[in-house]
Amino acid sequence: MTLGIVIVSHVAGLAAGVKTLVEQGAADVAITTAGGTDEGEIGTSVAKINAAIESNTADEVLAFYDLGSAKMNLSMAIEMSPKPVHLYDVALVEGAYTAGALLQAGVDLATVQEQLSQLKIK
Amino acid sequence: MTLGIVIVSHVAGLAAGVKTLVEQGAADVAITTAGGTDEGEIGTSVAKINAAIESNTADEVLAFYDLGSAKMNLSMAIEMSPKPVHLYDVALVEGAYTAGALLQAGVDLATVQEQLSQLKIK
Amino acid sequence: MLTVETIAQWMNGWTKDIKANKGYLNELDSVIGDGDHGSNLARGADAIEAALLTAPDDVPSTFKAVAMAIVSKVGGASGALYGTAFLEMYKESQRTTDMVKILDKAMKAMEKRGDSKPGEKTMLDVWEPVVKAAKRGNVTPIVIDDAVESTKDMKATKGRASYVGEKSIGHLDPGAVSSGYLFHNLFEVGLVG
Amino acid sequence: MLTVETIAQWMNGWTKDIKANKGYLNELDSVIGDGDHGSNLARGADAIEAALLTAPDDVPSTFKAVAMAIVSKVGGASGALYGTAFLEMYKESQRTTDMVKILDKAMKAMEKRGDSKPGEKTMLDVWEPVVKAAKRGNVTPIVIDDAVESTKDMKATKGRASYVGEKSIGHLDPGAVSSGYLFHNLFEVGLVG
Ligand SMILES: Nc1ncnc2c1ncn2[C@@H]1O[C@H](COP(=O)(O)OP(=O)(O)O)[C@@H](O)[C@H]1O
Ligand SMILES: Nc1ncnc2c1ncn2[C@@H]1O[C@H](COP(=O)(O)OP(=O)(O)O)[C@@H](O)[C@H]1O
Ligand SMILES: [Mg+2]
Ligand SMILES: [Mg+2]
Ligand SMILES: [Mg+2]
Ligand SMILES: [Mg+2]
Repeated sequence: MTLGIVIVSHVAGLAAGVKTLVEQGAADVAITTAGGTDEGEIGTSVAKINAAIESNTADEVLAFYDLGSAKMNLSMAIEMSPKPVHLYDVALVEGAYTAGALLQAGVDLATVQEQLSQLKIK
Repeated sequence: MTLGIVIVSHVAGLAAGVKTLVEQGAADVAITTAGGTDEGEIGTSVAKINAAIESNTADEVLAFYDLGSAKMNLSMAIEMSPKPVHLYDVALVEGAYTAGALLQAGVDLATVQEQLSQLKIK
Repeated sequence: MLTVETIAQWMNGWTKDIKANKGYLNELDSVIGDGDHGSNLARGADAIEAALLTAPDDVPSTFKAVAMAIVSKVGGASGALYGTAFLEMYKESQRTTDMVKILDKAMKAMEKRGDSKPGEKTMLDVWEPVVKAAKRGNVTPIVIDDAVESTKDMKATKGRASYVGEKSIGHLDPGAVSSGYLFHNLFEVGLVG
Repeated sequence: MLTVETIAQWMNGWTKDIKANKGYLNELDSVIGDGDHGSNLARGADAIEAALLTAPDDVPSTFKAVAMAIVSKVGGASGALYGTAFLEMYKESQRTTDMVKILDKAMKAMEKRGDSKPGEKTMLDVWEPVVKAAKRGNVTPIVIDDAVESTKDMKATKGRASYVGEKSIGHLDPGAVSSGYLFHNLFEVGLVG
């Protein structure tokens, strides 16, 4: 079973930027993003989130988001997705970086979650 | 005395994306960014951070960063800056958004800091 | 009676109100949020109108068409919440034609989606008293307006307005206002009373 | 003796080692960090060499030129830390020519900059024992190598490696290795012993 990361943000550039940052410490972890609305405006899109989950090559994904409205669209996408998605109410950038570094180092999901629990702020 | 926001990230797009997100809830707050190295690579630049602090039209700024190495370059820039800079070890995106929304609503620095203290994760 | 036609009438009234008040909703949202509630819903309103141009087959498909239009076009918290509400109406309307039961289920789904309950200065502060009144059969325009107005003195603890805390007091919640439009139109087509 | 020339010699030895081991430093960093320590320092090495092409006026200006080259070109944690160290050397060398005192001040400035102390699997785990040995006058290549090697079994609690926690154990710290090069060259030009 492989674990990947999905980044959801209201802003496409923010989501892409987090991916770039996390990749530095997680070269072999599959990371996909969903940023902005379908029209490229600020907001989130269930369709884009679905695509980020499905196109992620990992078997299961850890999902991170910026603000509460992104979480709601993420939770809608999760209900529609056949792939297991773990959703974390943690700091977006720091949480995703932590998860990426730990997955790259080969630790298991339980250990990742334990570390993430210290970044819970939402 | 006006208060502004400075965003420092290893990735230029991430810094710009945070600014875009925060601006949504803080249309009248001065926000400047420093992302990437002088060569446009991943990393941070004291010169860019200095420029972000100086070019910010506010009298004092609240600074947010992504990872520890950005904090070190930020602290070097702060030592060189004549402008007062408040540095927060909080979640980057969520901290900057919180500060922006509160400054937009006209609250004072002490109240902003009290809210930010709940987002301390570094 | 709950039919494809009455739902379409309801929706047409709502989308007209949203579009007519797009600037006002944005303004309300710009005070305690990010200023896009009107624009978000106006995109959704266009999509709803387009989706209902050709009449759906039955009541559940009508709700589903509305839900899909909202989910794919609105983009903000309100898109997820109204989208969830209409998706739940789609599901529940396969079991019953009792609008009050359908509304009650929709509201519960919204509360779950938003991890929220009445009193947090959101659209739920309109849904809760109106659905309660609908159960007793005494929905009136005044009941709806009072519910919208009640959000003014509340302190937001959910959504973007929660970031400004105390400063949210004294301003109407934009989502409460748009839900007010929703229920005024529902009342006018006679689906609650 | 601490002169513009001996510093230049010291720096030339260091920048050569950095550039010769750029790939190795990146490799070490890719295991517990983000894989750029060699590339970061190689950029700094080029800048240091360029800055020292024309000899600075005096010892403090030499340290300052090195500091500025590092600060403006390295970009990572190591840039801030080595930059801070050489800035402190610039300041302290205006007061004394005692290299041991200068190193001690530089180390303290680095600890402050990194909010870090020895034992956290960083370059400070090389600085601390080497500066201590320098105070006693018994720096040897073995003292330096042992210090570098000591980081292998440590668990990182500062810097990027701290993100992988336990998994950092068993690997050398890249910054410790590059600081090892720094001190080997300092020893070779005879500025510590
Ligand atoms: N967690 C929540 N629970 C219930 N309602 C919410 C929640 N978050 C936001 N809302 C409602 O959504 C409205 C804002 O919608 P909108 O501006 O379109 O989305 P966004 O906040 O993402 O910009 C608020 O006025 C409030 O009524
Ligand atoms: N807080 C700190 N205190 C002391 N040394 C640190 C700290 N953070 C990082 N380092 C040192 O910096 C080295 C990494 O440098 P480098 O890879 O160039 O920067 P970055 O981590 O920003 O990519 C680490 O191996 C460690 O020796
Ligand atoms: Mg809004
Ligand atoms: Mg919005
Ligand atoms: Mg590195
Ligand atoms: Mg780096």
